[in-house]
Amino acid sequence: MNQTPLKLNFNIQTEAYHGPFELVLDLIEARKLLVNDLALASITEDFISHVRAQATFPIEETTNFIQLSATLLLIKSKSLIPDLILSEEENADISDLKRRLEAYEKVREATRELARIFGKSLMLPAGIRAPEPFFAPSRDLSQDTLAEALARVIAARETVEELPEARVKSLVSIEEVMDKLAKRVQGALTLSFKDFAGDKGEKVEIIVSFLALLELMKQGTVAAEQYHQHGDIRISHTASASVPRYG
Amino acid sequence: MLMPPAALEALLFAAGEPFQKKQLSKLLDISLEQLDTVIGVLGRSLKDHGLTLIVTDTDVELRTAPEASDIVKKLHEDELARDLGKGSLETLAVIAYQTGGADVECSGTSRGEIDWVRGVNSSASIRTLLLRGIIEGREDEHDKRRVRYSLTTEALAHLGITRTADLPRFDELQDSTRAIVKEKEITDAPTI
Amino acid sequence: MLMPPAALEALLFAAGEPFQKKQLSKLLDISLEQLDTVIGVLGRSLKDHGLTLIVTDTDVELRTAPEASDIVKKLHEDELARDLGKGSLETLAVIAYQTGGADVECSGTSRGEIDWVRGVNSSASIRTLLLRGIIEGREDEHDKRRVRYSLTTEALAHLGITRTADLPRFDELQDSTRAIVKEKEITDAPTI
Repeated sequence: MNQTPLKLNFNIQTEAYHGPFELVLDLIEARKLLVNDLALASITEDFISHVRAQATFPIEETTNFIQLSATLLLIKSKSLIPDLILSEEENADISDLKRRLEAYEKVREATRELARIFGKSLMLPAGIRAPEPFFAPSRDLSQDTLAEALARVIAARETVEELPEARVKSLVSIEEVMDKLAKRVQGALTLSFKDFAGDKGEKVEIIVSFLALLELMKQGTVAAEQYHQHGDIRISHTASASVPRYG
Repeated sequence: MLMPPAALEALLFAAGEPFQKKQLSKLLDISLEQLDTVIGVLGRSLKDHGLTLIVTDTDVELRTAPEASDIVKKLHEDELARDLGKGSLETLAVIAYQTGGADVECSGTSRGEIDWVRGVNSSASIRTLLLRGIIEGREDEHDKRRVRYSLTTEALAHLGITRTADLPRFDELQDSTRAIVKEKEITDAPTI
Repeated sequence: MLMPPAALEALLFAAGEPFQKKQLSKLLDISLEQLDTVIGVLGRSLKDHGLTLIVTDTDVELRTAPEASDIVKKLHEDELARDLGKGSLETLAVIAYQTGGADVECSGTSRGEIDWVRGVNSSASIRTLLLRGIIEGREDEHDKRRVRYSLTTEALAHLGITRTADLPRFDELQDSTRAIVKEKEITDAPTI
């Protein structure tokens, strides 16, 4: 992903830009999966590594990515520990995310359709005949209406440019999100530990390595591996018993 | 005397830009329903001609037919359509596939709805589309502070189609998107 | 494929002014004799339509049909009697304040600058202002393809001023406008 920091808000999207939903869908499609809890859980690590590798997101976009990471981590945790009780708000976040991803899938298809036809068959308007100039002013044309009109335009621009600021408040670091989740998962794990006896022992192992993974990512070691966007998953829950390579 | 479809054709040609249906019905002294019929008749009579009608919810415009694209491009080579960036195209798709249809209570798409489905801030893309005259914003009827965006005749002219219903896979891609957005309005969930 | 009469119609429509037959035969890749046949076919197909062909020895032009003259006249009267409205006033204001003042270095405002300041496409408004003789366009000295617009002397007289610098809050509003235009120069880069 080729992401350069840009000075101004309205320049964020370069051609190579990938939004958070796009990244999720790309990762899911690369695994030939459908959008569901399982698929979302399986791409969580990759998604987070990706976000961590991007040190230069514009601040507002970072918020979007981190919030999405948090929701993915919730889904992942829930898939590992079914006993983990999610709050109403967390459940709402998860179902909202799934609905949005479904909608976004359609938008992506619609975009491909439009890209296919946009600009291909131009339909031109009637040519402008050189006007025979004769002066026809109007009642609403005066010095004051002109000054008002321009002041209105300038004021409208200012409100547009102020808007994005309000959203940045919710900014948290991905480390905080992971910390919080690690504590929740550990808590749930202790509570329901007896459920994991016997044949479920394998699952405990998975969860433990998931926690280790969270820890590693926090320290930045995994992110240092620099994943290729469509590349192999080096850490998935089937392989997670082995510690990821780094160094 | 000139028949209404011919009068409509003359007016649209003389105006040389999108014409509001409301204003047309006044000038031609017919109701909006009658106007729709007249638009239909003129549209059909333009079959095999080099011109075509582009019709949106609010406007009608006479333009060269999509089949004439190659030949008229020779006239205006310098001002040919620049491609849209990915973000703008995606934003256009959200607006295009949610607009139109007979049963929409509120026509157009708000910025919040676009952001919701794209997962990113769309103000830059909306700005580009506005600057290029591909979308236009109108005040929401229910909430004056909110602006709803819809396609202009210019957008359809770039897509080579005469109405939004002719968008590729319109029913399939539109219905589902709309159903999802409706749901969203009910729950009105927070961002991401 | 488009039949030659339809292609001819599209070309004449998009040109908006008399078209040389010589040039047309080249564009359509047919002989002058063939062109005359094609013109005949198109002329007959326009019967009962609102448009008609005007043919001289050297030129062809697409025009509104003579039977439509009453309704087209009504349209123009309507257009001229109407208030300018929000969009055209804003466009005019940008031109008035951005142009002129102490440093005469900047003569006129380009369409791109108006679009940028307003955040929407201003072609329709510029067209209205031109048709009403309120602004006039002049070729940019540095870039021949670009047109710069300024107020006509009639418009200044109507406003009761001799130069735009006499407009209310001129310095303040000009500074803000020019600052916005500067922003454009900085960000005038890739399509979004």
